[in-house]
Order: sequence, then structure tokens, then C-alpha cells
Amino acid sequence: MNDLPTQRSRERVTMTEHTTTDDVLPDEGTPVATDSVDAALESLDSDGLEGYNYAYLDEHTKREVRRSVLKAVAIPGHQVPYASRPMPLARGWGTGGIQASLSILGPEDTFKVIDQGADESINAANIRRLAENTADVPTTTDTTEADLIQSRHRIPEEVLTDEQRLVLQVPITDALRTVDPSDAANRRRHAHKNYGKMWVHLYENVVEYGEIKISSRYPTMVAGRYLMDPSPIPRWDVPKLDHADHLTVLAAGREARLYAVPPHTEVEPLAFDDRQFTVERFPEQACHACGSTDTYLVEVSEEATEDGDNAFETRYACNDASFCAKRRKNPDLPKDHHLEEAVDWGPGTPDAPTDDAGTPVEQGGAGE
Amino acid sequence: MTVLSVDGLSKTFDMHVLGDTQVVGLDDVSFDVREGEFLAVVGESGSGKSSLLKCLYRTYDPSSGEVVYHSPDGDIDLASCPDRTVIDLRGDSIGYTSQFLDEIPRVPAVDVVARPLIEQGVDREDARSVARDLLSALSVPESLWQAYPATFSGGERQRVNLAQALAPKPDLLLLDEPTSALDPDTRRAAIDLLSTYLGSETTVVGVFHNTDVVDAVADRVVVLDDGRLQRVVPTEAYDEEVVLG
Amino acid sequence: MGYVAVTAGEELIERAEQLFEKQRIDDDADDIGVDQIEGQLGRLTAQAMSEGGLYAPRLAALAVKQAQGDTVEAAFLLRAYRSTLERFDETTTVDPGEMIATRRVSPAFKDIPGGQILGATKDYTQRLLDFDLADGSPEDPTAEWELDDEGDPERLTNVTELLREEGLLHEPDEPAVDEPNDTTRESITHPPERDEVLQELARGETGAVTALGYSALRGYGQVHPTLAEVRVGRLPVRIEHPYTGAEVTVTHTEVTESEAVVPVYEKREDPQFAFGYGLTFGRNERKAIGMTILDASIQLDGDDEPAENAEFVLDTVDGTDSFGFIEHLKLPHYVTFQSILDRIRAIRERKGLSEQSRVETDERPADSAVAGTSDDD
Amino acid sequence: MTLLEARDLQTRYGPGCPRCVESTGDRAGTNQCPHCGSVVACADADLSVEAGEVVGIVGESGSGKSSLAELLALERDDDATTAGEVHYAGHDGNLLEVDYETRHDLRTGEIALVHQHIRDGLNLEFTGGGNVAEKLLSAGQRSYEDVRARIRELFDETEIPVARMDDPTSTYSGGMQRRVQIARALATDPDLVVLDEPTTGLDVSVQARVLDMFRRVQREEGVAAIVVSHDLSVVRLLADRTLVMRHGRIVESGLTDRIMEDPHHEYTQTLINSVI
Amino acid sequence: MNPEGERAIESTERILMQSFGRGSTECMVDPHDRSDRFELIAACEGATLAQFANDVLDGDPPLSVRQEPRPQLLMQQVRDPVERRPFNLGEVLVTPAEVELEGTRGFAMVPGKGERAALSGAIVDAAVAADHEETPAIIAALEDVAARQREQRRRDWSQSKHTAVEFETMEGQE
Repeated sequence: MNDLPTQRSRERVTMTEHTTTDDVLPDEGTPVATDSVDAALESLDSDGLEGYNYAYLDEHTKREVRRSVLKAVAIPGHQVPYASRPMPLARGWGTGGIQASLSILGPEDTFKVIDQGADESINAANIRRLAENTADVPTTTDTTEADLIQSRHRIPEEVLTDEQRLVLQVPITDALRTVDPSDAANRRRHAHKNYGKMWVHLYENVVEYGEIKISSRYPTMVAGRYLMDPSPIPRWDVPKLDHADHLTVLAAGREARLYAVPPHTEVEPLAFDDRQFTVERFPEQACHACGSTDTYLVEVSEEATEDGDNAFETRYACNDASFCAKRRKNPDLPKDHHLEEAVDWGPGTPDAPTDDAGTPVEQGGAGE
Repeated sequence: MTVLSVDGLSKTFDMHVLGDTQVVGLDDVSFDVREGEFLAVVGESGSGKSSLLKCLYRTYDPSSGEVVYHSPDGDIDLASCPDRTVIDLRGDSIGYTSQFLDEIPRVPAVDVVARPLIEQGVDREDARSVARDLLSALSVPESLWQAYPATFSGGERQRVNLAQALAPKPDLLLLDEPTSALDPDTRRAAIDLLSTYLGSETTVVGVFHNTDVVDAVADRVVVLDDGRLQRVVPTEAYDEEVVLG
Repeated sequence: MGYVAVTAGEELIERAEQLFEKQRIDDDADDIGVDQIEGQLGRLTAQAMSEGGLYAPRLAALAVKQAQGDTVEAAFLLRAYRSTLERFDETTTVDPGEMIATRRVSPAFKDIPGGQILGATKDYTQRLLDFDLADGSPEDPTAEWELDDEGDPERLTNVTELLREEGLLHEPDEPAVDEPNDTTRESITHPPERDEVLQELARGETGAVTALGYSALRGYGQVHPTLAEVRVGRLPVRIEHPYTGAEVTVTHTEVTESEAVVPVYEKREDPQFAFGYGLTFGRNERKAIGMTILDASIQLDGDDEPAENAEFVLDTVDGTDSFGFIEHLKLPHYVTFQSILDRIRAIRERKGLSEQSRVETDERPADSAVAGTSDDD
Repeated sequence: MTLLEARDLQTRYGPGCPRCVESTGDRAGTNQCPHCGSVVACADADLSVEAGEVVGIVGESGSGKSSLAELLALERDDDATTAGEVHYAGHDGNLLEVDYETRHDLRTGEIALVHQHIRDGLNLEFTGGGNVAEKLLSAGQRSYEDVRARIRELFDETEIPVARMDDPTSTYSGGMQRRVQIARALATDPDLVVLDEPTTGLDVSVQARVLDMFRRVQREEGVAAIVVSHDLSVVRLLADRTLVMRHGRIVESGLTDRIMEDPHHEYTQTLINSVI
Repeated sequence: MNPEGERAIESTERILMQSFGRGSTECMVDPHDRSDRFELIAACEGATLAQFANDVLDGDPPLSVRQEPRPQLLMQQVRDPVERRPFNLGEVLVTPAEVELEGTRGFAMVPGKGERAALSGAIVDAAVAADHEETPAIIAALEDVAARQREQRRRDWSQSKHTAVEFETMEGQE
């Protein structure tokens, strides 16, 4: 808190400056016990020896990250480089997300962390523990109670409001990486809004497979200008970003880039007029726990209990664990139950495969 | 009515590669060409016959003099008009062919002949039909129509060449020895074709090696000698000179 | 059901960690001391410092101990620790010519001023397992040495400077007065500056730097350098004293330095050598030489060879990045996997394949081609 | 109708000095400035192209013809310093000074360049159809079926087997790759196509067929073309008018047959007489 | 390779068998000089510094800490000898501390994580600057550090030179 570890040398901290600019130590220093060196050490603020700064990162770093977030909000979908710090998490395990979260979080915020849809997954628990330990924030598993949600690869099923912020962890920042590994080349393409190569990728997908093969990380135009990698959220979640009420910040630690989708911004997955974007299908499936047919489901292999022939059977279950828990108590609970006005938002669950032309996904109203 | 007025036409070549020597091709040549007539250009080898035709077509840049083409849209001096005017005239008014087929490799004979028509906007099949007629009239065996002219004999190539020149029926056709390699029978067929196919709306200025061709088709004869115009006489008068000469 | 929500995640994390810690004390052997690691496994701590980009021998030994010998994990611990620290300052710029070398060989020249000093190395010995080492500590084999007093250490003339004097190496432009870029503070945008390349290579992962450097030698590149010099020695760490303003030495860092000439002649009319440079914390000649090759290769700025592509090299040599991202694949991926399943089933249905297979669990790993080429992270 | 009008075009490599232009060119016998060492790749170049017309540019390598063609195709070389004006029918102002956006639009819509080297013009990993699709998709087409139909049409027109359209371009023969380049160039119905050395890398037998195809398509589509070649026969076959370049200057221009049969400039005479 | 070479290899092996971690530094000469004293304190053992600091503190002099001893980073900048441009080699962990002892400032920095040594060093620095009564003992100890450093350095160098290959061709020239 005292010194800014990121000062450039032109702002070199001389000893004199150090004491005069220091907002904690008075000019004459801290008087300490003089019994012995060890006593003197002990009488110093223990925080100065052992503790971490609030929210782990020092204030200067957080300011820098916040500035980058602002820049990202100002240029929707544009990847903003920032000085990603090494974190006590491994790269690829949410170091970008946690830096963004810790920079945005304040003590009055309630924090929710999900990994692959679940609050209780081990990595989510680890990240939540870091925030609890260093930022002293209350945490929740209830989507509607959270002020800030950090998520790996899902957007919650319950509609986010304009008072909420979503931080998505990003492994790979550039949608164009799929078609060209060179960041230098892709940076030029973004600058020139030259997305021909991605379009050819989609075209050749259709040539080869009859439809677009991309599963997650679906390339998406933001505000009609920048092509964005929405992180590996399923296609199911991509329409939730379009004209959403909430702010989404996408942050990558390893790649030291972050970008954002501001509220009420157009988000459009790339597709052809006659080969449209489709979300994942769960034909004739419902969550075996809560019965939902309008949520993103994942397959669960379980040991069969009765049928002796099959060792395993496949069941479907809600991926959004916290909403599933609510639905189990109240199966009719709409996704926008907490809102004053219902929204026409988010994908429904189409029951049949799409035809060649890619029949548009029905925008099922919440709670259908 | 005069279609072309050649006045004081001269052509000198500056041969830089030969130590900056000058070669005179044409020297102060003047004559008129009447609409619909067939004008033959004759003279010894090297007398400037081909140079004259090339100056009229602007393949050679005249050094001085005028070549006024009296087009329906007004007079145009072919010796000095812009290149683009020449290109436009070549597209639909003035045709030229030499004794050598300027062929595009790997294009079948029928398409070589049809090409000028297609480029003028004639439907592809219609143009091929005309081409087939012309090749037939010039006794090109049907088996060759779809073959590449590069494989043809000299005579066959010249027939394809002539057919290509005639096909679009230009207002003014410049022919530079188009029959030199033809046997007498074919030459006669070519002569027939010149009169029957072209009709009176085409004016022809031609250089011919054989006096029988001149006799058969020419209305008047321009006689050149060493780049200078000797005289312009009716064919009959020229015949007498030759006989007497 | 216990699948969708792993309950009590934090408790499980703790248990797993406890089990890991138990491995350290799983037998009757003595706990290995940090002093012992620092003193006896110097190469290990040096590697952790080099890849962590932090010179702190004792903490590096601690990190090695904590990581149970995993150098990349140890380097990662150092980096994470580093990011909680303030920076006092930059040091004053040190010239590697000031190095007090304990080892110095010049493969390019048989004879160099100051001589070839082999120093401490096993380079020239047979690699045979020494079973005597298995028990007991050996005697100091140098105890009986009769040393001549060589006086104070000499500074050894840099071989590159000899070449430069002869005009075989180009005279650089006026040294830039600018501060060098710091890649730990501003992430690189390509193409990188040379100082950024050197900083990133200096903290690259040893295996990656060695492998990429080797790729150029193996034929995936044009650089087959002649080493002008390889040195191990100590560099002073100096700051300006806050009271006197004089440059004062805080400590020394042990470093390995390598310089190479590359017969790629820069100018046709005045042929000169191209150059590669390597410098890294600790005793690690392999990495320093690998770095030298990569530095020279990157300067060629070729398109086709991996080692000549700065973007490729710098994007792949960092151990912390590659370690984290490779290992993150262990995290659950069932959301994205479900999305992939949806695509492959849709495509198979379109092609009239396996209408029934959607509920068969054994189809999951099927058609790894699609899963493998998926766009999932 | 004049499609393109270029005045005083200049491309220079190197620092440049006030005497660069006067010290280079045909009379100086070099394109390298003796004072500052800069290479004046082309200078003092004026030309215009009519709608539907084919203009040839000939000269030996290093004569500046490719530099001139790049300027006309609005290709930018960051290493070069350029000057002059290019005006284009229907567009205001000097196209050499327009922003990236406008230039990009012009290049995807109205002016197409067929590169000398296949790799500069095509992505060999794409399918043949994909290379053409890129142009169409970049121009904003969003119907997959329409794109497919247009590719088939263009393949047909440029005599590429339609059955091969979904094969990687790298599996095509050199001649087919050149045709894909031309199909790609024509995809968005440009007014002007610039062909830089269209026969580079092709067998002699294939050269003729590609040129004939281009000539036919060019006439049928009424697209204007600038054909750059060191090979007189290429220009002779395609061009109505021809410019002859040497040491970065246009030394002679005129009707193509006139250039071939009545060359005026000493260099042109040498060039014509050098044809094997 | 001549016999000298073989001898060098043998010597080399012997050096390698020794344990590492001697940690010697260059010596300086005058502990009264503030800059020289800084270097000697940095090289001095922490226990020695703490002992002197405790001796100084025995008199209960007013002491305030102007900079808490806390590990910090120094980015080591090296001039690349090819382009002669500085680059950042990596950071070095140090612990600085600054105190004011009876109105006299003292500053010290020790390598690594060493809060106790750094604070002790700063107290020792201030004490010598103020000519505290412990000064002669401190000076003696620091001079001893200097002497040992110098000796260590010379021995290391002699050991290394013991592995130097002397080519016969060189003898005539030298």
C-alpha cells in the first residue's frame, strides 16, 4: 500500500521522496521499541512484513486493470493489452478473470464464482477462497444476489441485470487464432476489420460438413465492428450477450488481454443468411433433477441401478447448478423471476434438429 | 464519294539499332479512295506497298502527311488522331489483315474466325455460323474447323486468316497479300468471296501479288515505286501497261 | 448425485494438498534442508531463479523444496511471490565485461587473452554413475591443491570486442539512452524490440529454449553459430546510494553468458558477422547457448522456420504460461464438451450416421478427430 | 469513358533528395540516384485507362513496371515513398491519399489485382472456391448459396473444373491456380483488373490458354485491364495500347501493333529486335 | 591436447566436487566511507550485524524506522554487448531498510529476504555515521569482512586459473 511497485524508474523512489510521498509513515519515520532489533521489528506494523494488499493486487495494479477495463468498455470487443500479473493461480486457471474481478470488487460487493456452471467445482472454490482471503468480500451461490460473477465458460441461466457485472475467464483472446496463429497478423485484421479469413473458415465448414462445425468459442461480432472470441461459453450463451443489461468483462491472464461487452450492445454471431447460427440442441431431453427443458443440459453417466444389461446410463442435468436447485423447489420458476418486467431473452430449447437452412432458434420467453 | 483521302503521306524509319540510319518507306504519297471501290496497290518488292497499308491502319506512325477518313461522323485524320480513336475505328469500321495469320495458340479455327464478330457483340453461335460459312466458302475442310490453325499448312492458315478478316464486314478493309499462299483454285474461290460476301458497302484497299487477282477484283490500281506514287489508273489501263510493258 | 455440484470443494482442496505434503515425509529419511538444496542442488535452484526471473537463491531453494523438485512449479512460486513485492528500483546498467568469470571457454579461438578457463565442469569426463556418491559425503578433492597466488581476479577481454576491433562485427549505433522495455510490466506486442526478446528468453523455460534452439541447428533454420565465448561468473548488482549518490554494490548474481558469431553476412559490400547473445541467471550453459541461437535466429526474421519467428518463439518459451495452460486441461470441460457432442451428432445425423448413438455412453470418445479439432480451449 | 487517370506517379525507395528525379531515368541511364543512393522505381508517369480497354506495360525487370502497376492497383508498399495522383471514375480526390476503408472498398469492389506470385494472391490452404468466396464474403455477401452459385459461374467462365471447387488450392495445377486468381479478381465485377506478370510460373502451353481465357472474359465482361509483363508476346496478345518502361520512366507509348512494328525509341527497337 | 590440458580437466573435476554457495563479494576498503560501508554491511553476516545493532540499542537511543525492512525487487539491467542496449535480465530480491538513530540516518540493503539483517544494517550504518561508541568495534568487524572477501576472491580466482588451459604456442608470446 505504501509504495507502488510498478513505478517506472523515471518516477524513481528516492529515499526522501519515499518518506514525503508516503501516506502512512510520517516524515520522521515510525518510532519503534529500542530494546533490541527483534523488538524493533515486532513493533513495526505486522502488515508490512507478512500481509498482502487488499484484494491481493496492489492499488496501482488494480487502477491499471480498471483503466484497461474502461478502455475495453469504450471500444466494445477490442482486445486491450494490460500488464497481467503472475497470480498464485496457474496460468489458464482463471488468472485473468481473478485480476479483473479483484480490480472491480469492493468490500460492499457480493461475489459469485462458477466454473463450468457450478459454484462448488474445485477451481471455483479455489478462486472464491482467494477473493475471500484477500478481498474480504461476501460470497454467494445465488446468481440474483451477486454483484459480480466470475465464470469459466458459462453465463448463468437467470437473467443478469444492469446492476450486475459478469467476468468471463478467457483462455484464448482472439477468435482469429483459429484461422491464423499470428497475433501480429490478426491485430492488423482487427484494425482493418478484415475478417475474410474467418468467413472463409465458416464457408468451408459448410462445404465440408453441411453446417458450421464450431461448438464453443463461437466467433461473434460486437457492435458491428470487432470480431470477438466470447470465451468458450457454449453457443447457448452467446445470444444472452446481445443487448444485455449487464456489463461483461472478458479477461485473459496468460495472454494479458481483456475486452468487454458493454450493456445494450449488439452482439451477433457470424453466420450466413441461409446457414444460420444455432444453439446446442437437447431434443426431447429435460433435466432429470428439476425437469427443465429451457436450460443448458449436460450428460451425466451414472451407474445403472436396476437394469442389469447396461453398466451405465446417460441422463441429462442442468449445467447451472444454482438455478437447478431453485427449480427443484419451484419447477415453474422463470429465468426472469427476479425482474419486474419479463424479458424476451435467451435461447429456448428447440426439440428438433435444424434443417439445411438452419431454422432460426426460437427465442423462447423466460420460463416457458 | 471519297472514303479516304491520302495526302502527302511520308514514312521515314529512324533505325537506332542500325547506327541511327534513316530508311525511307513512303515519300509524299497522295491519292483518294472512293466509297465501295476495290483499290489494288502494286509495285516491286520493297516499293512501299505494305508500308502504305500499315500507315493507313496506323500500325506505322506516318512521319508526315494526312490520311483523312471520311466517316459518317465526320473527317478523321488517321495519321494524327489519338490512339483511342484508332482503336474505336478498328473495332467497327476498319479491318486489316496481313498475309500471315496472327493467331492465338490453342483456339480452334472456327473461333479464330468468329472472334471479331463476338467482340463486336454478335451472339457466339451466330458468329460461329458465319465463320463456318466463310471457312466452307474458302474450302477449308470441315475436319479442320475445330482444330488449331498452328497445325495447318500455309494455305490453310491463310484461308482462316482471310475468313477472319472478312467476317465482320468492315467499312474499309485493308488486305496485305491475303492470297499469296493459295493455290489457283482456292484463290479463285477467295476472289469470288471478296465480291459476293462483302458487297458494295465495303471499300477494299489491297496489296496483291498476282495480277489475276487484280484483274478480277480491282477497280483501280495504285502503282508504287521506291516509296513514291507513280500513278493511279483504272485496272484496264494498268492491264494494258503490263501487257505492253 | 454429486456430479453437477461438487460439494465441499474447499475441504477437498485441502485434503488433496495434505496428501501432497505427506509425500515429502513419507519415509524415514531426514527432511532435506533448504541450506542443503541451495548448497548441493545449485543447478536446480539456479534453474528456478532463471525461469522465475527472480534472483533469490535461498527462496529458490525453498520453492524447489515446496515443489518437490518440479523446477517449473518452483519458478512459478517465485513469480507469484514476486508479484506481491514492490520494486525498489532498477539497478544501474552493468556491462557483462565486468564479469568475474570462474569459467570461460572460447570455441572459436584456440588462444584468447586470459586463456581458456575450464572452471568447474564435468563436460570433459565420462558420464558414469558414481556409486560412491550414494553413501556419505566425499572429501574435498581440491584440499591438496597447491595453488599459485594469481592475485586479484582479472577482467577477461570479451571475445566479441576482439572481433569488433577487427571490424568483423558491426559498430552499433549510439546506445539508446531510453529505458529498456520491461515485459513483466507491459505485455509484448509484435514485432518485439530486441531488449524485449532478450528479457523473455532470459526467463524462458530451459527445456523450451534448448529445444527451439536445437531446432535451428537441426535444420529448421539457418543459424549454426560458432560460439565466441561461454562464460560463467558473477555480475555486480549496483544501485545509486541514496545518500551519497555513488554507485554501490549490493550483491552479485551468478550468471551464464554466451556469445556467438553467425556466418550470415549482413552487408554484401562489407561482410560482417551476425551475432547472437545469451545471458541468464545461474549456471545454465545449455539455456544460455539456446538463447544465443534463438536471439540470432530471431534477428533473421524469417517466415518459415519456427526459431526465426519471434512471435512463435516468445509465445512458447515461457514455462509459467505453457505449464499453466497445459495443466488447465485437467479442469472440467463438460460444458464445452457437451457443445462439441452437439456438433458432431448434428453432422453425423446429416450424413445419415448413427441416429441411435446419441444415448450410448460409449460414443463419448468417438471420432476424436472432431473433438481434437474443436475450437474449445 | 475514362476510368482511371494517373498523373506524375512516383515510387521511391530510400531517403530521397531534391535531385533524385532529375538524376535518374532514361537519359541518366539508371534508376538509382547518384547523390543519395535512392532508387526511383518510377517517376513522371502519366497514363489513363478507358473503360473496357487493355493497356500493356512492358519493360525488363527493374524498369519500374511493377511499381507503377502497384500504385494503379492501390497496393501499398510501406518501404516506399510514393507521390502522384490517381483518379478513378465515380470517386472524388486522389486515390493514393484515401483512408484504408475507402481503399479496401475499392479493392474489394472496383479494382482487382492479380498478383505475379500465386502465394501473394491466394491462400493455398483454402479450397479453390474458398479463395473466390473470400472476395465475395469480404464484399459483404452473406448468402451461402449465392456465394456457391457465383463461384460455380466464375469457375465455369474461367474454365476451371467446377468439380474441383472444394479441393484445396494447393492441389491445383499452376494454370488452374492462375485461373482461380482471375476468377477471384473478377468475382465482384470490378471495372479494372491489374495483371502483374500473368504468365509467371506457367508452362508455355498453359500460358497461351490462360491469356486467351482472360482475353475472352475481359471482352465479354467489358472490364478494363492493365497487363504488366516483361514478355512482349503477352502484351501483344492482350493489350490495345502499350507503354514501354525503362529506368523507371515511360519511354514510349502507343498502339500495341505500332509499338511492335514501328518502334520509335531506341530501347523499344532493341527490345523488339531481341525477341527470340 | 597437451598434458596441461589433461591437468586442467582433472582440476576442473575437483572444483566441481566442492559444494557451492560460498557467496563472496568484492571487497571495499574504507568502512568510514558511507558508500564503502554500505557494501560491507551488505556482505556482512546478519548475525554479526544484529549483534552490533543490539549493542547500539542497549543505550536506548531514540530510533525511528523511516523505511520498514521489507523484501523488494531490483530489476537488474545489463548492457547487451552486441547492440550495447540495456535490457532487463531479471529481478534480484533485496531487503532495504532506513532508520533514524538519534537524529542520524542510516541505510542498508541486504541480498535476499532479510528483514532482521537489513534493519540491523541500517542501525549499524547510522551508528557509524554518528560516531557511536561502538564504532571502532564495528569498523574492525567490517574490515575483517573486507579482508575475508578479498582472500576468498583471490582463492576462487586462483582455483579457476588452476584449470586454465595453457597452450604451448602461447608460451613464446608471453
